[in-house]
Amino acid sequence: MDFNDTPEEAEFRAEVKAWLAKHAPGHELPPGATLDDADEVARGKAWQRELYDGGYAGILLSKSLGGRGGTIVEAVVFDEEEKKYNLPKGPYIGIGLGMALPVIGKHGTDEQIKKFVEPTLKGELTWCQLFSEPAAGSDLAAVRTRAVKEGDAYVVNGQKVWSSWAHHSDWGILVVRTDPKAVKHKGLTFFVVDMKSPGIEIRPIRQISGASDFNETFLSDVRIPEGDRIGAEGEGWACCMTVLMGERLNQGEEGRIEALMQYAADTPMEGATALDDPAVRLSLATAYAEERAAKYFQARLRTMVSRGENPGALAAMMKLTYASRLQQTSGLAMEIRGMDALAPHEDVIPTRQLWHDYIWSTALRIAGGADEVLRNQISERVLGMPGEMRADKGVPFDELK
Amino acid sequence: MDFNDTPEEAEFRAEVKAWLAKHAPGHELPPGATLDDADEVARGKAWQRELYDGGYAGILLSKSLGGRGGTIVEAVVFDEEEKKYNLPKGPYIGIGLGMALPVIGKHGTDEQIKKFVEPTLKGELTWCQLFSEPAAGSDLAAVRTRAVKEGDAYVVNGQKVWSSWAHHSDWGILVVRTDPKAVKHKGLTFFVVDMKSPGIEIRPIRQISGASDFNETFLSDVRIPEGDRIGAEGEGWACCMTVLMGERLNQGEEGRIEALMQYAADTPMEGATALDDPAVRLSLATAYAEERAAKYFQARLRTMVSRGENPGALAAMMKLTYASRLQQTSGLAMEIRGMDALAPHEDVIPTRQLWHDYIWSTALRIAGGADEVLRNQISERVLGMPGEMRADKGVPFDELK
Amino acid sequence: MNFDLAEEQKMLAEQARGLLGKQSSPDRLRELIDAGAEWDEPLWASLSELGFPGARIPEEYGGLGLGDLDLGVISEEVGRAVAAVPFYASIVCAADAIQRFGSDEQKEAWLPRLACGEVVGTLAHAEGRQGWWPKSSSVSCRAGKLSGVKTPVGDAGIASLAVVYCAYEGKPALALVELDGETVERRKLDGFDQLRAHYALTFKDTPASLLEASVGDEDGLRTLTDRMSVQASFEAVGGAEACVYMARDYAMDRQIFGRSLASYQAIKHKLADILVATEFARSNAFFAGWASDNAPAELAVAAAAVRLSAINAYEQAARENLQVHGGIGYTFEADCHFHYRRERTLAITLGPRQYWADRLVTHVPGKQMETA
Amino acid sequence: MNFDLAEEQKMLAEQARGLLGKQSSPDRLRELIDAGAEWDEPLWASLSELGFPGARIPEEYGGLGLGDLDLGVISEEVGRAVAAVPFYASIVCAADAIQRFGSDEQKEAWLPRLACGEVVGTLAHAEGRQGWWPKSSSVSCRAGKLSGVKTPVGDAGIASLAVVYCAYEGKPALALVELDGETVERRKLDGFDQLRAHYALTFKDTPASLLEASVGDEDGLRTLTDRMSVQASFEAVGGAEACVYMARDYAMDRQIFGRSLASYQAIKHKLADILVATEFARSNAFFAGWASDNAPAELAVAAAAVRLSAINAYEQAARENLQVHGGIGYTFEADCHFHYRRERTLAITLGPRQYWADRLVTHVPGKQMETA
Repeated sequence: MDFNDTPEEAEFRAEVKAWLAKHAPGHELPPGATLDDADEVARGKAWQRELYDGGYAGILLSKSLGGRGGTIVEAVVFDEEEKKYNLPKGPYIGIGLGMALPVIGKHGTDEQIKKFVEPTLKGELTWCQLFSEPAAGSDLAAVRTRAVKEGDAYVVNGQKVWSSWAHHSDWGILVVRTDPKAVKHKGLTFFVVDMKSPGIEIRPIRQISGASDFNETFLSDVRIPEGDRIGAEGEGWACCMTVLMGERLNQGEEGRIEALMQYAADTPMEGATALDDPAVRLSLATAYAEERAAKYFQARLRTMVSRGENPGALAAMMKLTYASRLQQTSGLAMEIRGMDALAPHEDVIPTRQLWHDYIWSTALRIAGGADEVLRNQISERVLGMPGEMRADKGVPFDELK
Repeated sequence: MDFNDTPEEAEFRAEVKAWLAKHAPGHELPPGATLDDADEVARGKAWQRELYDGGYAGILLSKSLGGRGGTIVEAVVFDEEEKKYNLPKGPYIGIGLGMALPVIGKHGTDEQIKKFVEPTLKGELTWCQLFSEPAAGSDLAAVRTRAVKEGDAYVVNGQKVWSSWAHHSDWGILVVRTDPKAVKHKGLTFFVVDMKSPGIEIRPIRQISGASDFNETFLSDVRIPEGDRIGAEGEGWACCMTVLMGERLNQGEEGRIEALMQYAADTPMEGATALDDPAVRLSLATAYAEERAAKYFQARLRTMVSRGENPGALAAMMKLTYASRLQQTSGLAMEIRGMDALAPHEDVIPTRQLWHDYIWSTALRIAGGADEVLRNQISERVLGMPGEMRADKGVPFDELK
Repeated sequence: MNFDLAEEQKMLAEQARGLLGKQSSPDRLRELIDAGAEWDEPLWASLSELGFPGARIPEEYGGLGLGDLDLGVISEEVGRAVAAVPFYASIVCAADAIQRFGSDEQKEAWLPRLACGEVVGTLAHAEGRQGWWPKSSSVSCRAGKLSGVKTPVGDAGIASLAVVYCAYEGKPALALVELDGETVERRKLDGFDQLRAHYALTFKDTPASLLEASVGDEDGLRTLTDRMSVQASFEAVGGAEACVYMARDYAMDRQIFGRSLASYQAIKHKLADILVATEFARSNAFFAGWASDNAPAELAVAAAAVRLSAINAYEQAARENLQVHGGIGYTFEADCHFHYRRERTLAITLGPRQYWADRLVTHVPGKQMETA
Repeated sequence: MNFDLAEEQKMLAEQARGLLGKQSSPDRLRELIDAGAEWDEPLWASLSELGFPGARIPEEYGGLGLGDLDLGVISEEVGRAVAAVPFYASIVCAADAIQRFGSDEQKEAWLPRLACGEVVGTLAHAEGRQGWWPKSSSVSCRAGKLSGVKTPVGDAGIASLAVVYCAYEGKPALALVELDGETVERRKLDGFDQLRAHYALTFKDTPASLLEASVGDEDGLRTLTDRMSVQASFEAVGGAEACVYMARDYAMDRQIFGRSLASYQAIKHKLADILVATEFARSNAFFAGWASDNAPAELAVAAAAVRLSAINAYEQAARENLQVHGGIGYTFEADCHFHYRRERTLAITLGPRQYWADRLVTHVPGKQMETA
C-alpha cells in the first residue's frame, strides 16, 4: 500500500503539471462567471482541442482508437492536476468521451470508428444521450421508442427524456425498440443520430432547481441511415451495458465537508461558533469520516482497475453514498446557519451552493441508478443474493401490461 | 380532546385505587427479589385469584363469559393503577387471559367455555402458547406439526418453539396441520392441550441473555381428545387471527428515556455531567419526543377502541418503534456512561437494566411480528399497497419446497 | 379520556381542506411562482371570509375565540396545501404576540383587523447569522423609535405591521411597527422557498410602540416560541402526510420491471416508516395543542417534543416523496418540490434542534438541570 | 499509488484467518463461555508460535518488526473470530505503550516476553464513571509506588503486567506495574462481554516504574489512543464483515412465504447498506494503518475517521445480523450474540464518539479550532 506516486507516476505528474501550466491558464473561466450556453460549449470544445493537441484527449482510450492508451492511474493523475484549474468541462464533451466512444469502439464498424472517434477526441463533435423515456427510467429496457426499417434507413418515433445539453450537441447515442415481439431486453437496437435530422424536436425540461439543462427529445419519423446503427439489430441492450458499465470511478467530490465545517465556523453561536457545538461537530465529523472513506474506497477501486480487475457493482457504492451524504449534509448545514440560510442577507455565495446541493442531491439519488437500484445491484452482484421477482421475464414486450 | 378522566372514569379510578390499597400490598414482591419459578407462579396465581374475587379479572372479557365486560378505558385505568404496585404478573397468567380466553370465547363450544373460562379467570389454570416452529416464525402458516385423527382423538407429532413458561403451564393453545393437501393456511386446526399429556417433552431454550424463560416443546404421539379441538378442522388460521389480532395496545413502556436522562446526569463529564453535552441532549431529547409520541398515539388508539373502531395495523406502529427505540437508546446510554457500562464497578443496577434492554430489544424486534413484517402490514393494511409476491399462493402445502 | 379531535374540529379541518384543495391546487402554486407573486391574495380573502385568520382571536376582538388545537387543525391544512398565505406570520406569530403582550389599546387597534384578514402582520425575530432570537438584540427601541436590521422576515412584503423583537433599556422586548412608512426599508431577499418571501427590514428611527408586557419577560417570549412551534409543527404534519399519500399514489400507478412500483418492499417500508413518523408527530401535536390551552405547565416539553418529531417526519417525507417519484419528481411540473422547499423553511424557522433539545431536557419533570 | 494490501499482508491475513477459523470456532467460544474461561489459552499459544503477538515489536526485542498495517490485518482477523485472546490489551495497548515511552531497560525487560506471548500485559486507563482517560487521574505514582483504583481493565485477570495511566507530580504519566504481588487487589467484574473479562484493580503502594518519556506528554498519550483506535477499528471491520456474511448465508438458506428470505428487498437492502458501511470503514482503516507508519501528521484525523466509521458499521452489522436470523438469532446456539456483545465492547473501549469528533474537527487541515 502506498499513497505516494511511484517514480513513473511522479514523472508523468511532472510532465502533466508542466503542460497544464503552459496551456491551461488561457482556457480558464473567470471565477464566478456564468456564460451563455453557446459560449460555454465553444470554450469546452477549444479546451478539448488543446487536450488533443497535447496528447491528453482520451487518456484511457486505446491507442488503436486514437487515444493515449494510458493507465487508470495516469487518468487519475491528469484529472487531479487538471482540476486545479477552472476549465470548461461540460457533459457535451464528457458524454462523447465516456459513453459514445467506448460503445462505438467496441460495437462499431471500422467506418464508424473512423468517422466519429477522431472528431470527438478533437472536440469537434459533441454528443448527448437519448436513453431514458417517461416510462423507462430505472427500468431502461422498457423503452418504447420504435424504429422500423424502411429500405436502407430506420424510421424512428418516440420520446426521450433527461438528455442533457441535447440542444447543443451534434450527435446523440440512442437506444430504441426494433422488435416488439421479442422479450424486453432482446428487441432493442442502438444507433447514433445526427441531432440536426428532420423530425427531432428538443424541448427543455423545467427542473425544480429552476435550470433547464435537461431536455425532452421528441422523434417524429426521424430517418436514420442503416450505417448509423451500432452493432446488430437486437444488440441494443449489450451496447447499453457497455455504456453504463463504463468506469464510474469519479463519483463524488472531496472537500465538501471541510467547506461545511468552515460554514459552521463562520456562523456565530452564543459567544463562539456553530462549529464549537458538540452536536454539530459530531454530525460533521461523521460525514467527514464517510467522505474520507469514499476517497480511499475510490483509491481501492482504482487500484483494482489498474490491475485489470473489474470492480463491477462495487462502484455503485460511491454514488449511493455520495448522493445521500450531499442531501443530508447540505440540509444540515442550512439548519446550522439558521434563518439566514433561508434568505441570506449578505455573503450569499456559500448559502447558494448549499441550496444547489440540497436540490441537486435529489437528482443524484435518482439519475444513473436510483438508490434502490444500486442497493439491488450491490446485494445481487456483490453479495450474490437473489434477483427481484419479475413479472416481465420471458414475456414478449408487446404482451406486457 | 381531553386527557383528564371523565366523571365516570374518575369514579372508577377512585374505586380501583381504594380496592388496590386494600388488597395489593399483601401480594407485592420484595423489591429486587428474584424468585424461583414455582414460587413466582404460585404468587401470580394468588394475585389473579384476588383480582377475580374483587371483580377485576378479565376487565375486557364479556360478562356472558364471566368477565367484567368493561371498557378499554377502564382496562387502561386499572392497568395504570395496578402498575403502581410491584405485583406478580407473568405470561402464564397473561396468555390465558389475553390469548386463550378470547379464542375459546369466540370459537369454542359451550362446554369448552364452561371448562376453561372460570378456572382461568380465577388463576387456577395457567396457559402457554404452542404456535411457532423452527421453520414457521414470521410465516406462521408454515407450521409442520401434524395431527392425524384416530378414532375420537387426534395424534400429534412435531416441534414447537418459543413457548414461554411451558414448563409451568397447565394447558397450551396449539395450532397444527391436519390437512397437508390443502393450501398452507387452509389445512390448520386449533387445539387446547393438557401440558401433562404423555408425549410432551419440554426443553428450555438457552437464550443470549443467559435466561431460559422460553422453551422448545416436542410432541410425540400426543393424543388430544376431539373435545379439545377449538372450532372446526381447517379453522385453525381463523383461530390464530383471533389470538393475534387481540388488543396490542399495551406495547411499550413509558419513563425509559427519563431514566436514561437521569443516567446521563449521573455520569460526570468534564466538570459537568454527560447530560450537559449537547450531542447527548439532542439524542435523548429526540428519543424522548418519540416516546411521548408513542404515549399519545396509544391514547388515540384507545380512543378508537373505546368507540368500537378497530385500529388494525396501526397498533403495529407501537411495537415497531418501541423495540427499535429500546435498542438504540440502551446502546446509546452504554456509550454515554462509557467504560463503566461494560463492567460497572459500583451502582450496578441501572447498568444491568441497560444490558437487559439492549439484549431484550433484539427479541422484541422479532417476536410478535418482526420489524419487516410490521412494515409490510402497515404499508399493506394502512396505506393499501400491494402484498408481497408469494411463491406459495394456491399451492398445496405438501408440494411446497 | 378522549384523545381525538372533537366533531367541530374535524369539521373545521374538513372545511379548510376543502377550500384549500379547491383554491390552492399545485397548478395554482406553479402559477403563483411563475408570476413571481408573494402570496395568494384571493385565497387569503376566501380564508378570511370563513374567519380562519381570526380563529384563535377572542370574540371581543372580532375573532372566533377558538383554542390552540383548533388553530392547529387549520395550520395542518395550510401545511398540506403549502398554501401561499401569511397564516403563520400574521396569525400564529404577530396576532399571538399582540394578544399576549399588548395593551388593551393595542389589541383593539390591531386584533380585529388581523382577525378579518384586512391587515397582514409578521414577527421579526431573526437577525441574520446572529440567529433566530439572538440573546441580545442589536435592534434598539428608544423613546418610541426603532433602529436596526431584522433579517430574514417572512411575508414582510405583504405585511403592513410587524412585531419586532428588540432591546429596550437593555432588556428583550417586542415592539409594534407599521411597515409602510418611509423610515422602513424593505429589501426582498433571494430565498429558498418560492412560496414564502423573506425580507430584510432596516429601521431608522421608525416610530414604534412597545408591547409593554413583553419587556424583560424572557419566559414569556419563550412561551411565545413554544406556541409558534406547536402551530408550525401542525403545518409540518400536514405537509408530511401530503407527501406520504402523494408518493403512495404515484407508486401505485407506476409500473417498473413489470410490477407496480408500490409492490417493492423498499418502497413499502420507506412509506411505512414515514407514515409512522407522521402519525407519531401528529400525536405529539395533538397533545401540544391540548396542553397549550389546558396544561400550560406542560407546554415547554410538549412544544419541544413536537418540534423534534414533526420536523423529522416532514424532512423524511419531503425527501423520500421526491425519491419515489424518480426523474419526474425533479421536474417543476411534479408537485414534490413545493414540500421539498417548504420543509426546510419550517425546520429552520422553528429554530435549531439543539434549542429544543435543551428546552425539553431542562423541563422534563423531575430533572433539575440548567439550560446549556 | 497502490491502495491494496501487499501480498505478504494478504498472506498474513490468510494465515491468521486459517488458524482462528480452525481453533476459534463458534462452538469453541460457547465452550469457553460455559467453562467461565477468561481466555483461550491454547489459541494464544498457537498464535504466539506463529509470532503474531510480536508482529509489530521490533526485531531487536524479539518481534517481527512489521508495521501498523500488518498488525491491522491481524486485528481484523481477531475481530472476525471474536477470539478470546488478549491481543488488543497486551499487544495493541501495553506493548505499544512500552515501545513508545519505555526506557531501553524497560523495553528489554518486557517486549521480548510480550512478543512471544509468555507474558500478557494490559493497559489500565479508565477510572469508572470518571471516563476512559480522565483528565487528571486519581491514581497517583509517588516514589515508585502506585495507589488508587483503575476500573474496568480488560483482560486483567490473565495479565501479569499492567501499564497504568496515573498522575506523577501532577502530570499525566504511564507506569509499569506487575500484577501478581500482594499490593494489587484484582476484583473480577460482572461484564457485558462474555469473552473478554474486565477487572477493577486496586493498588496500595504497589511498586511501579514510570515510563519516563510519558510524563507530561499529553500529545504522546493521545497518539497512543489514536493507534489503539486504528487497531480496534480493524477489529470492528473484521467483526462487521463476519456479520454481513453470516446474515447473507442464513438468509440464502431460510425459506419464508415460499421464497428465500434473501430474496426480500428489505433484507437485500439492509445487507447492501451494511456492506457499504463495512467496505468504507475498511478503506478508512487501510489509510489509517498506512498513515500510522508513513504519515504521522495525518494520524489524528485518520484515527478519528476510522473510529467513527468502523463502529457505525459494526453496530449496524451486529444488530441487523441478529435481526435477519429472527428467533434463532436470540438463542445461545446461534453465533450472532458474540458480535452483538463484542461490538459494544469495541465501541465503548474506544472512547466516546464526541472525543473523536473533536479530535477530527480540530485536526482537519486548514481549520484552527480549539478542542472543546
